[in-house]
Amino acid sequence: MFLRRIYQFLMIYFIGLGVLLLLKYGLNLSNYVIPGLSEIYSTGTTEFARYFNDVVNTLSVAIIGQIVAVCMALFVGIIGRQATWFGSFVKVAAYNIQAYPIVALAPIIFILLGDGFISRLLIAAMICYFPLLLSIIGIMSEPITDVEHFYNVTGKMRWQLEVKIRSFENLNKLTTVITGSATLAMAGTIVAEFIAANAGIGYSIRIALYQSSLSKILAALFVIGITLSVYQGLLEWSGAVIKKGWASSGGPT
Amino acid sequence: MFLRRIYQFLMIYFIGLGVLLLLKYGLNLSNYVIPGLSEIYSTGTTEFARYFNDVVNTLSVAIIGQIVAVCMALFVGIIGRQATWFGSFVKVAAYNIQAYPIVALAPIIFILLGDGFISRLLIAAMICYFPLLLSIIGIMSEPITDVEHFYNVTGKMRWQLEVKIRSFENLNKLTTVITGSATLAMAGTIVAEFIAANAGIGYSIRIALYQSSLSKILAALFVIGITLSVYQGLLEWSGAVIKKGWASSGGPT
Amino acid sequence: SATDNMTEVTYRLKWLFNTSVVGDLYTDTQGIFKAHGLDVTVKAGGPERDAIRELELGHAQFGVASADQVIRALAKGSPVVVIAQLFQVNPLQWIYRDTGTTINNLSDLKGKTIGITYGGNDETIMRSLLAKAELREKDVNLYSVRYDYTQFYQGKVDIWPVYVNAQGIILSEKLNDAGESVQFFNPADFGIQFVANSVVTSEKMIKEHPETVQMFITALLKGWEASLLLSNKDLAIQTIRQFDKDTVLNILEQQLEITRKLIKPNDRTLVGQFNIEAWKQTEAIMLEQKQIKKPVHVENVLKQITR
Amino acid sequence: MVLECHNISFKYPQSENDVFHNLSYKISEPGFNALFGPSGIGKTSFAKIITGMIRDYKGTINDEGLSTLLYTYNLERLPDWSSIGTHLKKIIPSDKNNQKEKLIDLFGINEIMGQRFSQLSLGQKNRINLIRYLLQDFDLLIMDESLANVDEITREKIILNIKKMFPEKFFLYISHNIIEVSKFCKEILVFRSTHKKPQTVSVNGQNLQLDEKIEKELLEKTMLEIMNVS
Amino acid sequence: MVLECHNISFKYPQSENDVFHNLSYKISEPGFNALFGPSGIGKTSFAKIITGMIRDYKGTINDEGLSTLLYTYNLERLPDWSSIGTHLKKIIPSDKNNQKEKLIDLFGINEIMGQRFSQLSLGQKNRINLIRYLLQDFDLLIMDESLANVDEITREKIILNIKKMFPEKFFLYISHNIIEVSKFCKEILVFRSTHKKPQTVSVNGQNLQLDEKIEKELLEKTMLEIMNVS
Ligand SMILES: Nc1ncnc2c1ncn2[C@@H]1O[C@H](COP(=O)(O)OP(=O)(O)OP(=O)(O)O)[C@@H](O)[C@H]1O
Ligand SMILES: Nc1ncnc2c1ncn2[C@@H]1O[C@H](COP(=O)(O)OP(=O)(O)OP(=O)(O)O)[C@@H](O)[C@H]1O
Ligand SMILES: [Mg+2]
Ligand SMILES: [Mg+2]
Repeated sequence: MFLRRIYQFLMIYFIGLGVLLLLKYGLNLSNYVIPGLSEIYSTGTTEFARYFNDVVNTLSVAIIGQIVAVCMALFVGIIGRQATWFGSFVKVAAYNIQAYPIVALAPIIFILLGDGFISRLLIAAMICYFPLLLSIIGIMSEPITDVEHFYNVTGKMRWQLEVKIRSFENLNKLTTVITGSATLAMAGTIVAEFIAANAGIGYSIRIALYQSSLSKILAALFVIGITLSVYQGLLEWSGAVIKKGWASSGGPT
Repeated sequence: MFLRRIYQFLMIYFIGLGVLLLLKYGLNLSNYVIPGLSEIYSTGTTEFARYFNDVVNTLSVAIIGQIVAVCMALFVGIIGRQATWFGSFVKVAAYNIQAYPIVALAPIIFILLGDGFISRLLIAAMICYFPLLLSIIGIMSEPITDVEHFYNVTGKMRWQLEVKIRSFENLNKLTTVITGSATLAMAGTIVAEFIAANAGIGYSIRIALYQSSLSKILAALFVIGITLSVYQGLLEWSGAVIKKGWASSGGPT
Repeated sequence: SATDNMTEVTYRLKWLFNTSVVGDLYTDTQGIFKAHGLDVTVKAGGPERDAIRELELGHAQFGVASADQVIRALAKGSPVVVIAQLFQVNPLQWIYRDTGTTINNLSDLKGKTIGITYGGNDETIMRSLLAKAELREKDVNLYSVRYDYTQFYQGKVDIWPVYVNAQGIILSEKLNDAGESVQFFNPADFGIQFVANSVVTSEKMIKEHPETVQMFITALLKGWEASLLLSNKDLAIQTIRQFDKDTVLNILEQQLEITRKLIKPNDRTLVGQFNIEAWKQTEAIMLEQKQIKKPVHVENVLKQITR
Repeated sequence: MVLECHNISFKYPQSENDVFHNLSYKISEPGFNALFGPSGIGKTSFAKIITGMIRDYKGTINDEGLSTLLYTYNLERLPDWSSIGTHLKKIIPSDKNNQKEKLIDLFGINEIMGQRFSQLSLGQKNRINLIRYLLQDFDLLIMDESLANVDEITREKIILNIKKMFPEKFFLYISHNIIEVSKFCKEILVFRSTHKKPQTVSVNGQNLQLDEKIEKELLEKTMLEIMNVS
Repeated sequence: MVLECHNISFKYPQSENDVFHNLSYKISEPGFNALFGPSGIGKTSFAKIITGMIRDYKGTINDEGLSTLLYTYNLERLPDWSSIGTHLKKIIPSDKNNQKEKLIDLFGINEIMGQRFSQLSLGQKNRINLIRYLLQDFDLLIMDESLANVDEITREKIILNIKKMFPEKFFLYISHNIIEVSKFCKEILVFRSTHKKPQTVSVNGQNLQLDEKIEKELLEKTMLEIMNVS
C-alpha cells in the first residue's frame, strides 16, 4: 500500500521531469529557463535535508489545519444541512467567504489577528475546509429514510443521531474526502507560508522563485510529494482501521 | 430564492464591515489602516462600474474554468473509481498535483503553455477541480448493489451505465458539490489573475493591494460577493430544473 | 536581571531577510541595540505586511516602509513619521541584455517591450520616465510581469524590473553562465528619483518616548555604518548567512557590494540622511499620476534625529 | 378512542387517477384489524394518510384519543454500527425489559442478538424491526407487510402473542396472506379491484386468540366472503 | 443439464456456526422447484452459493450444461431516470417483444408502464423486476422471495404462466408460502430446523400446470409431509 503509493508518486514525478527535460533539449533551451539534469540532481542532494525539515514543519501546521478544517466543515455542514433560514444563511456565509481569494482576505486577517501561527493556521484551514464542507453538506442534507423513519416517528431523533446515521451510511465517501483533503491542507499551508510566514517549505519556495531557481522548486516539489504520499498512506490506513472498528464488514451481497 | 441569497449576502458583508469599523473607531485607527465609512462609500460608488466589469470578465473565465474542472473531475473520478492499478495511479497523480501549491506550479505552467488565456484557465480549473474530484471519486467508487445487481449478473453492465446509476442515485450530492464549486472556480480565477493577468478583478485587487487601499479591496469583495450570489442562485435553479427533468419527484415517503 | 531595564520594541522590516537588510540584522546580532538599552524584536516583512499599519495597531514601534507607502499613509491621515532614509539610490531598476538593447537616452525605450508590475512602484517610475521622454503608452509594449522570469529569459520582454542588489545579481550570474551579459537601467540616471525604503515610527512614539526613538535610531544607524565597513565584511556576510540560507556565498558578496553603493554611495554620505529633493519629487510624481489627491508635504514628517 | 376516516380522496401529484375516492373507514375498539387487497390498490397509501405521512388528501380524519399513530414497513433498517442487542437496549425503555426478553424469545431471534443488522436474513430483519416498534409508546400501529419475509409458523406465533400482550392497542395489519388475515383479524377492510363500487368492504374475521382452536368451516367462510367481495 | 451440489458446507466469516454442513442437492430436469424452510435457515445463502455470489464455501458444485445461472431478489430496484416502459424496452431484446407484452399483461402491470420505479407499490416493484429477469438468457433462475409482496391471486397466475411459457428452464423458487410451494412446485427442498439431521429433505410437490385442477387431498398430503419433515 505504502510502497505502491510511493513508487506511483515517483513515476509521476519523473514523468513530469522527463517532459520538462524533453522540452529543454528538444527546444534547446538554456539552463536558466529549464535547468539541466546535473544541476537538478546536485540541487536536490544539497537541499534535500533542509527542505525535508521545512516540509515536516509545514506538514505539522497542515495537520492541525486539516483538523480545524474538518471541525469547521462538520460544524457548518451540520448547521447548513437544515432547510431553515438559519441553515441557508450559514451556507451562504460559508460559501461567500470561500469565494474571496485568500490573497484579498489575507491583509484583513493580518489586521484582525496579527501575524504568527494563528493566521497561518486559519489560512490553511480555510483552503482545506471548503471541499470538505461541500461534501459534508451534500451528505448531511440527504435523509436515509429507511433508517431514520423509526427515530422520526417515535420522536427519538436528535441531531447527533441524524448526523451519525448519515455519516455512517456514507462512511466511504467521507473517508475519501477527508483523506483527499490532506493534500489541500498541505497546499493551503504552503500558500499561507508563501504569503506570510518566515518558515516552512512555502517560504522556501517563495525564495526559490525570487531567485528564479527552478531546480530548487523541483527539489521542493519532490520532497513535498514524497512526504505527502506517506502521510496520505497513513491516513488511508487509519481510515480503514476506523471503518473496520465502527462498521461490521458484512458478508458478500 | 435569488432575493434571499442576495440579502443574506448583504447581511454577511455588512456584519463583516461592521466589525472592521468597530475596530477602527474603537482603536481610533487612521483611514490608512481601516478606511472610514465615507471613504468606503465613495470608493464603492466610483469603482463599482469598473469593478463590476472586471468581475464579469473574471466570472466568464471562471465559468469556463468550472466546466473544464467538472470534465476533468469526471474523467479522473471515473477512471480513479476502479480499484485497479491504473485507477489508483490516476488517483495518486490527481492528488499529488493538487498538493503542489499553484504558486509553485505556475512558473512551470507558464513555461509549458506560455501565458495568456489557457494558463489562466488551467489555474482556475485546477483550483476548482479538486473538491469536485474528491466527491466524484467518493460517489463513483461506491456500488449501488440493489440497482446494479441485474446489470452485473446479466452481463449488461457498461462503465457508462455504472457511472449513470451512481450519479443518479447521488444527484443531490453532485449538484451540491457542483454548485458550490462555482465559488472555488471564481477564487481560482482571481488567484490566477493575481499572479499573471492584466485584466479581471484579480488584477484590480493586486493593484489595490500595492496601493494599500483597503477600501478598494472592500469594494471589490462586495462586487464579487453580489455577482457570485446571483450566479450561484442561477446554478441552483438550473440544478433543480435538471433534477426535475431527469428524476421523477416521487411522492412523500 | 539585565533585561529588566531594557526597553522592548518591535521592528518590522519591509521585506524578507536578505542582504538588503544587512544593517538591521547586524545591529541586532552584534548586540548594538542591547548596548543602547533596547530589546528589539526584528521581524521580516513581505508583500502582505505593512509596517505603517502595524505602528498604528501597536504591533510594532518601528518599521521600514517605502516612500510611496509613507505618502499614501499621510494622505489618509496616518500619524507616521520618517526618521531615516536608508536607500539613497532606489534599488528598483531594469535589467536588459546588452546584445541588441542599448539605453543611452530615454527615447531608446521607444518600441521596447518593458516589463512592469501593474500597481507596483516600477509602474509609477516607468510612467514618469515615459512622460519625461514624451513617449505615449502605445509607443512601447508594457508587459505584466510576475514571480517568474520566463518571458525575460526567452527574450520576449526586453527590459525587466528587478532589485539590483537582490535578483539583479542572480539573474546576471545565470545569464553570464550561459555566455550572455547584462546591463541595468537606473531611472535615477535619467533624473527620476523615487525614494525607496526608510525607517518609520509613529508620532506617538516621538512625543511619548523621544529617548527610545533617539536610542533606536542611534543604534540602528551605527549598526548600518558598521555593517557596510569593508573591514567588517566577513562579519556582515556571516550575519546574513544566519538568516538567508538560500543564497550562495559568491552571490552574497556581490549583493553586499551593491547594497553598500545604494545606502552609502560615497564616503561623505551619512547612512540615513534625507534627500529632501528626492522625497519632493516622489510626492510630485504620485500627485501627477493621481495616486494621491492633494499634496501631503511629506518633507514635514521627515525628522532627522540627531545622533 | 376512535379512528374515523371520512370521505378520503387522494391522487398522487403526477398521476391521473385517484388512488381512492370518498373512502370512509372507522374503528372504535382496540384489536387486530387488517387492510387487504390486490397489490397496487392503495393500502400503503392509505396507511400513510392515516399516520400523517401523506398530507395532501381530501376528506377528514378524526383520531380522537389516539395520540400516537405509528407506521412501520418491511424495508426499514437499523443502523449498522452496533449489534442488534445493543440497539434494542438503547431504544427500548428499561421498564419494558421483561416484555423485550419475552418478545425476543417468542420471535425466535435470541441467537442473532450479537449480529449486525446487515448480517441478518430478510425474515430476521423483519422481526427485529417489528420488536422495536412494539415496545414504543403507541396507540395504533400499522404494520405494512412487516412480516412478509417470515415463515408462516413463526408468523402465527408472533401475531397471536402480540394480540395477547397488547390487548389495549389498535393494530392495522397489511398482508397478502388471505388465511392469515381471515384467521387472526377482527375486521378486514377489503380494497376491491378498481372500478368496483363501493371501493372498500368490511368483512369480519375470526379473530383467533392464543390457545384457541379455529373452526375450519368458519375460517373458510370468512375467506370465501373476502374472495367474493374482492 | 444438471445442477448438483455435493457436501456443501458454509460459514459466514464473522459467525461461529456453519450455516449448513455437508448439504447435497441435485436437480437434473427443467421445471419449477422450491427452497423452503424457516426464516434464517440459509435459503438465501444457498442460492448465493449456487449462483457464485458466495465463493468461500466447501464442497463441489457441478452445473454442467447450465451456462447462465441468475439470482434475483425482492429488494432490487430499477434506475429511476426513465419510466418502467422505457427501461423494459431497453433491457429486453426486441425479438422477445411478444413475450414481453404477454407477460406485462399476465402480471397485471399494463397501467404502470409510464410510471417511474420509485412511484410503484411494493408488489408492482416485485413484478417489474421479475419480468426483466424472465426475458434474459438463462438456464436457471433463482427467485428469492421475488413475489413476496404480490397478492395471492396475481401470484398464482404469474407462476402458472411462467411454467407454461418457459418449460425448458430450471427455476428455484424461494417462498414462505407453504400452499404455494406445495401446489406449484415439482420438488421442494425443505431446510429443516437446526440440529435435525439430515439438514434437508426433499418433498415432491403437486406441480400444478395452467388450466389443471388441484386435488385438495393431494395438496394437503404434500403440505402435511412438508410440515412433518420441517
Ligand atoms: N409516489 C407515487 N407517485 C405516483 N404514484 C404512486 C406513488 N406511489 C404509489 N403510487 C401508485 O399508487 C397506487 C397505490 O400504491 P400503494 O403503494 O398504496 O399500493 P399497495 O396497495 O400498498 O400495494 P402493494 O400491496 O403492492 O404494496 C399504485 O398503483 C402505485 O403505482
Ligand atoms: N453477512 C452475514 N454475516 C453473518 N451472518 C449472516 C450473514 N448473512 C446471513 N447471515 C446469517 O446466516 C443465516 C442464514 O441467512 P439466510 O439469509 O441465508 O437465511 P434465509 O433462509 O434466506 O432466511 P429468510 O427466509 O429470513 O430470508 C442467518 O441466521 C443469518 O443471520
Ligand atoms: Mg404496499
Ligand atoms: Mg432469504
